[in-house]
Amino acid sequence: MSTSVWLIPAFPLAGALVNAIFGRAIGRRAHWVAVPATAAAFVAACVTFSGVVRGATYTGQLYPWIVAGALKAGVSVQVDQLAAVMLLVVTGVGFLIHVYSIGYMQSDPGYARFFSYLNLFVFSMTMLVLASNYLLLYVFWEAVGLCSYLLIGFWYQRPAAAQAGKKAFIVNRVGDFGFGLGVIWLWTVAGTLQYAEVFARAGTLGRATATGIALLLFMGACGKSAQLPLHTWLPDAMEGPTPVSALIHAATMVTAGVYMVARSHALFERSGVALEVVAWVGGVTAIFAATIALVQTDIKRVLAYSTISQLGYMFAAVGVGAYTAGIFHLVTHAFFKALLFLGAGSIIHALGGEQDLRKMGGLAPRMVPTAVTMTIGAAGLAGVPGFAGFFSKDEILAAIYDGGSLGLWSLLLLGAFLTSVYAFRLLFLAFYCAPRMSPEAAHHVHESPTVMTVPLMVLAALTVVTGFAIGIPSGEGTLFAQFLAPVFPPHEVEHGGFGAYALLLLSVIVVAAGFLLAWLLYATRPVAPEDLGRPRTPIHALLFNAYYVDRMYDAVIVRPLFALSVLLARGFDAGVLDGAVNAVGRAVVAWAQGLRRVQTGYVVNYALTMLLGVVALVGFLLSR
Amino acid sequence: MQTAVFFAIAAIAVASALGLIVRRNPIHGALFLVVNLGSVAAIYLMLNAQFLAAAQVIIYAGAIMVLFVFAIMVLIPGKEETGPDPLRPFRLVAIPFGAFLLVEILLMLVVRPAPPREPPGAEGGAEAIGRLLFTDYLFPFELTSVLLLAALVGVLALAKRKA
Amino acid sequence: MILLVPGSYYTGLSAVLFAIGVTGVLVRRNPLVIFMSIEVMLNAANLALVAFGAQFRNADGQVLVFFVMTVAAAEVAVGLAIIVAIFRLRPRLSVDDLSAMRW
Amino acid sequence: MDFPAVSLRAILPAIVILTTAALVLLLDLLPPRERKGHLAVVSLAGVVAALLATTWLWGGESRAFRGMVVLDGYALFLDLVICYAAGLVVLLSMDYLRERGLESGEYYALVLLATVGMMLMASAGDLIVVFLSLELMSLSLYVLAGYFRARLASGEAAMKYFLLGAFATSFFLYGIALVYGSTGTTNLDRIAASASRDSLMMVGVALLLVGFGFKISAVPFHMWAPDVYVGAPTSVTALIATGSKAAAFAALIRVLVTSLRSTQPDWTVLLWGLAAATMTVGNVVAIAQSNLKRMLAYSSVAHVGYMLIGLVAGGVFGTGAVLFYLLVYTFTTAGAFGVVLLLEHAGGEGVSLADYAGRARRHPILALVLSLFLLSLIGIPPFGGFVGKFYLFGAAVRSGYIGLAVIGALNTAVASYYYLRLIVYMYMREPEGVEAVSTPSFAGGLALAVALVGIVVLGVVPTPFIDLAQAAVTPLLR
Repeated sequence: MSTSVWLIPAFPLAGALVNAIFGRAIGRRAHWVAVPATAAAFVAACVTFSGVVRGATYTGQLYPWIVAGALKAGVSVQVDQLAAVMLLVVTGVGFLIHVYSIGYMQSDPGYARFFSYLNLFVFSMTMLVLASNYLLLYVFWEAVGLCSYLLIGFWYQRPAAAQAGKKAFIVNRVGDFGFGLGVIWLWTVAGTLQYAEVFARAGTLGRATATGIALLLFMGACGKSAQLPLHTWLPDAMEGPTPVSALIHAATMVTAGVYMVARSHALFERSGVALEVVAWVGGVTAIFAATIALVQTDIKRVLAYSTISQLGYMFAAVGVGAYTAGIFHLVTHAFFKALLFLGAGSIIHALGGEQDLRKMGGLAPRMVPTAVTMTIGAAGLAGVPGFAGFFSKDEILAAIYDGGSLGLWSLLLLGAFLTSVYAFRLLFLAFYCAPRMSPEAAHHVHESPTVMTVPLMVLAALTVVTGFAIGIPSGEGTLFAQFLAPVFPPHEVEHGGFGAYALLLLSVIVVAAGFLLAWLLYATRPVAPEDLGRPRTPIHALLFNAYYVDRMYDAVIVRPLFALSVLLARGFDAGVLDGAVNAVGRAVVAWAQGLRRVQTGYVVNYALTMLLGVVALVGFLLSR
Repeated sequence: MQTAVFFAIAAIAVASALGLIVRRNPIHGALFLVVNLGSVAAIYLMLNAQFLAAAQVIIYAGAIMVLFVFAIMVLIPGKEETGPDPLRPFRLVAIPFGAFLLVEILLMLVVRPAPPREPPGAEGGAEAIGRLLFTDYLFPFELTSVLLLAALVGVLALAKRKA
Repeated sequence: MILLVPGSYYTGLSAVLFAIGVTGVLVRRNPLVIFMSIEVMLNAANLALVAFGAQFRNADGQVLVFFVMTVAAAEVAVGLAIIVAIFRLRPRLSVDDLSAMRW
Repeated sequence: MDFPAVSLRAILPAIVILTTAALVLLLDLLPPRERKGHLAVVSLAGVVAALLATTWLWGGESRAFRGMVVLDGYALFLDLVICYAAGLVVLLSMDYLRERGLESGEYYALVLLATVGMMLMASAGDLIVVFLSLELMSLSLYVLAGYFRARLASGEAAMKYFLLGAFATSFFLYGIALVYGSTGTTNLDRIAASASRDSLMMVGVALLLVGFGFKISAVPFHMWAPDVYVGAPTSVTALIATGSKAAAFAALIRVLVTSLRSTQPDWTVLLWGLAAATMTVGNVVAIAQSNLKRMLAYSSVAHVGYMLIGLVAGGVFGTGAVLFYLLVYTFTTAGAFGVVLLLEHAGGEGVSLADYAGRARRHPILALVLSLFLLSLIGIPPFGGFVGKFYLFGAAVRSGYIGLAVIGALNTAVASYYYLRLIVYMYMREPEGVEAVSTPSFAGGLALAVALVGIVVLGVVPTPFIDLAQAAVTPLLR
C-alpha cells in the first residue's frame, strides 16, 4: 500500500513538471501528459482506498523537514478512512474535469500552461489531504491557494481576472494569518504538530487555549472555504476558466476548510465554544449566500454563492459534531456542484462565452445531454428526494435537529427552501423558458463535444447513485458513516421513528415549495430580460449587491490602509503617487495637502527623525 | 583657581561651538571649529593627557581643518547660506530636541552613582599610550591602517578624472 | 599641570558640546558645516572618553581617542571627496538641493 | 613589552579578503589596462577562498589579540553569510559595470575592503574593534554608493548616506564612551562581568542601539535607506541591503547578548517597540511605492523588523532564528536586487513598476526567478522565507511575545499585497513600449542560480542550517 499512497501525488507532480518544462514543445498535446497523470493518480487512489476498506491504514515519512528541538515536522503522510474518501473525490472529480478541459480549453493559447497548473493543483490537494501534521497541511494549504490564484488569473489579459486572482490570494492570506498563528500556538502548547500526538494530548489543553487555537484554525478555514466574513473572493474567482471553478472552487479546494475542521475534531471538541462558532458561522453563511444567489444574473455567480451556501451547511454539520454528515455532504456536493459548473461551462461554450442568464433560455432542445444532466444536478442541489443532495442534506438537518439547536435548524431549513428556489430558477432561466438571446447567437447554439458531455454524464450518474448506494440510513447509520466510524466519534442520530419521518416530510415539502415558487416566477410566463437583475426594491438591491460587503471592505479596510500608506509615505517617509491618489479619496488628498509642508527627501528631516528616535530611546532607558 | 581656569576654557569651547552653528559663513565656522578643538586640547592638558593634546592640535587643528578650509575655498569661495529657507520650521524644531537631549544626558550624569570626587588623573604620557597601542590595542591599531587604505582607495575612486 | 576639578565637570562639558554638535547638524544647510558639527560631536565623545579614563585612572580612554582621531581623518577625506564629486555636478551647495529622491 | 601573539588563524578569512583587495589594487596597475574583467575574477576567487577558509576553520574557537578578536562558530556562521553576499555582489557587478564602462580596480577593492569590515564586525571582541570595522565598512560603502559619479542620484545617495551615517556613528561613539564610563573597559567580556546597570550604562545602550539601528535601518533610523538604495548602483544596493545588514546584526547580537546581558530586560522592551514599528512602517509604506528599488528598500526595512522579533524572543531559539533568517534574507534579497539589476537600463531607468508590466513576456526566466524570490519574501512554502518566518514567530510565541507574533503575522499578510502586485504586473499586464531584449550574462545568471538554489535548499532541507545557527549562538548565551 505504501507505494500506491506515494504514487497518488507523484503522478500529478510529474505531469505538472513535464508540462511546465516542455510545455512549448508539447503544445496542443499537453492533455496526453496531464490526463493520464491524473488517471494514474485516481487508480492509485482506488488501490489505496481498497486497502483502507480492508482495514489497513498507512503512515510514512519521506524525510524529516524541520527539526527544531522538540519540534519535528517531516514530509510525512497518513492514510485513514477520511483521507481515503477525500483522495478518491479529489482524483476522481479531478480526472473527469481534466477530460472535460480537453474540449473546453481546446482553442486556448495557454493550453499546456493550463494543464500544468491543473496537475499542480491535484498534486497539492492530494498532499494536503495526505499530510500527517499541521505544518505540512499549512504548506499545501498555501500551495493550493497559490494554484487557485494562478488559475483564477489564468486569463490575465482580462483586468478583472488579474484583480480577482489577487483578491483571492489576499483574502486567503488574511485567513492564513490566523491559521499560521494557530499552528504556532498549537506547537508551543502541545510540543508537536503531528496529528496523532496532538489529538492524544488535546485533552490536556486548557479550555481557553483550545478555544483560541481552534478559532484561529477556523479563521483559516473561513478564508479557504469562503465563509463569512471572508467569502468575498469566491464569487470573483469565477473569472477563472469554468473547469477551474468546478474543480477548485466547488468540488475540492474550498472544502479543505471542512476537511481540516473535521480532521481536528478532537481540538474543536475540547473547546466546545469553537464548535458552536463553527456551526453558527456555517448556518448564517448558508442562508446569507443563498439569499444572494436568488437574484444573481451571472450563471457562474449563482453557482458560486450556492457553493458558499452549501459549504455553510457542511460547517454547520461539523459544528454540531455530525462529522460524517458534513463529509458526506462534501462528497455529494463535489459531484453535483462539479456537474452544475461543467454544465454551465457547456452552456457558456455553446453561447460563445455568454454567462448572463438574461440572455439564455430555451436551450433544452438544442443541448439535450447538457440539459438533462444539469437538471439532475439542480435536483441534487435542491435536494429532490432520491438524489444525492437529498440524503446528505437531510442527514445534516436531522443531526442539527437532534442536537437540539432549533434556531440553527430553522435557519438551515429556510436555506433549503431558498436553495430549491435558486436551483430551479437557474434551470428554468437557462433551459426551459423562451429564448432571450439574439437570433444570430441562437443560431450558433450547439451541443458541446463528446469529450465534454461524457464527464457530465458520469457526474450525473454519480449524483443519482451515490445517495442510494451509501447514504441510506440504517440501524448502524449509513454505510458511509460506518466506513468513517474509525475516524470520528459516534454521533447519535435517531433514524426511523415518527420524528425522523416528520423531518423528512418537512424537507420534502420545503423543496417542493421552492420548486413551485420558481416555477410560478420563471416558467409559467415569459420573463423579460430587463426585469431580471434590475433591482426594484431596496432588499433586492441589497441582495443583488451581495449585501455590499465588498464595498464595505473597500471603504473600511482597503482605502484607509492605502491612505495610511500614502500618509506615512509623504508625511513620515515619502511616497509615490502612482495613481494611488485616485484610489485614496478626497479626504486623504486633503490630508496630503496639509502635509505638504512636511515635505521630505531632505537630510534635515531624516536627521530630525533620527534625533527623535534618539531622544525617545535615551529617555526610555533612562527612566528605567 | 583651577575651577576658574576650567570654566574659562569651557566657556571658550562652548562659545566657539555655538559660533560654528550660528555663523552663516562657513569660513568663520571653520575658524570657530579650530578654536573649539584647541580649547578641547587645553582641557586634555588639564586632564593630564599631554600626548592627546598634542595630537589634537597636530591632527585635528592642523591636518583636518586645513582640509576643511581647503574644501571651502575650492567649492564655495566666500559664499554664505543665503536665500529663504523653506525648511526653517524644521530647523527650529531641532533646537528644543537638541536641548532635550542635553537635559537627558545631564540628568544621566546627575543620577549616576556618585563618581569619585577626587580629582582625576592618569598617566597620559606618550609612553603609556604607546605601550598600550602596541600590546593590548595592537589589533585595532593595525585595523586603522586598513581603514586608512580604504579611505585612500575611496577618495581615489571618487576623484579620478576619467569618469 | 594637574588641576583639581571634579570629573563630572568634564563630562558635563562634553555633554554640552555634544548637544551643540547635534543641533548644528540639524540647523545648518551647508554640508561642510554639517560635517563640522559632526566633528564637534566626535570631539565631545573624545572628551568624555578622556574624562572617564582619568576617573578610572587608566589610559585606555586615551588610546580610544587616538583611534577616533584616525577615523575622523579618514572620514573627513572621504566626506570631502563626496562633497567635491557632487559639487562637480551641481555647483550650488546645500543639502536641501539634494532631495530628488523622496517619497 | 610583551607583544600579543599574532594569531593570523583567528582572522584568516578577513586576511584572505584583505590580501585579495591588495592584489586587485596591484593588478589594476598592470596591463591590460583597458579590460578589467580579470579583476572581478580575482575578487571572486578571493571570496571563494575566504569561504573555504571559513569552512576549514569550522568548529574551532579561538580568541586572539588580547580578546580583541573572537573567532567562534558564531563569527564563522556570519562570515559564511557575508561571503555569500559579497560573492553574489561581485558576480552581479561584472557585466553591470562593464556595460556602463565603469569597471575599475577601486570598485572591487572597496567591495572587498567593506567585506573585511563586515567580517571583523562579526568577530569583534571589543567595542573599539566594532567601531573601527564598522567605519571600515561604512567608508567603503559611502564611496561605493556614489560610484556612478556622472549620475546626480548616485551622488545624492552617497551624500545622504555619508552625512546621516556619520551622524549615527557619532551617537554610537558617544555610546561607547558612556559604556566605558560605566565599566572602565570596552572589552565585551569585561563589560559583561561588570554587570553594570547605572544610568551611564542605560544611555550608553540606547546610543549603541541608535548606531546599530541606523546600519540595520530600523525605524526611525531607516529614512536614509530608500533614498540610498535607489540612488546607489544596484550592485552596491545589494551589498548594502545584505552584507552590511548582516554585519550590523552580527555585532548587534554579540554586543547585546554577551556584554549587555545585565540590561536585557531593558533593551528587550525597546527592541519590542522597534520591531513592531519597523515591520509596520516598512510594509505599509512599501505599498505606496512605484519604484522597484524603493519598494524593495522598504521591504528590507520590514524584514529587519521580523528579525528583531527573534532578538526580542531571545534564547538559543530566537537568536538562532535570527541567524537563519539572515541567511535566507541574504539569498533572497541579493537575488531580487540581482534581477532588478539585470533588467535595469544603462541610464538607471527601467526600475519602475510600470516598466515591469509584461516583463514575463520578454524575460520569462528572469520574471519567473524574481517571482520565486518574491514568494520567498512573502513567506510562501517551500522557500526559505517561510521556514525563517515560522522559526521567528514560533520563537516569539514560545517566549510569550504573542502580541509581537500577531503583529508580525498581520504584517506578512499586508506585505503579500505589494509583492503580489509586482508579480501581477509582470505576468498580467501588457508591456508598454518597445524594449530591447537583453540576455542576462553568464555571471549574472550564475549569481541568480546560486541565490535560487539557496532559498530552495533552505526551504526544503532547513534542519542542518537551523542546527548550525543554533549551535552558533549557543556559546554566546552561556
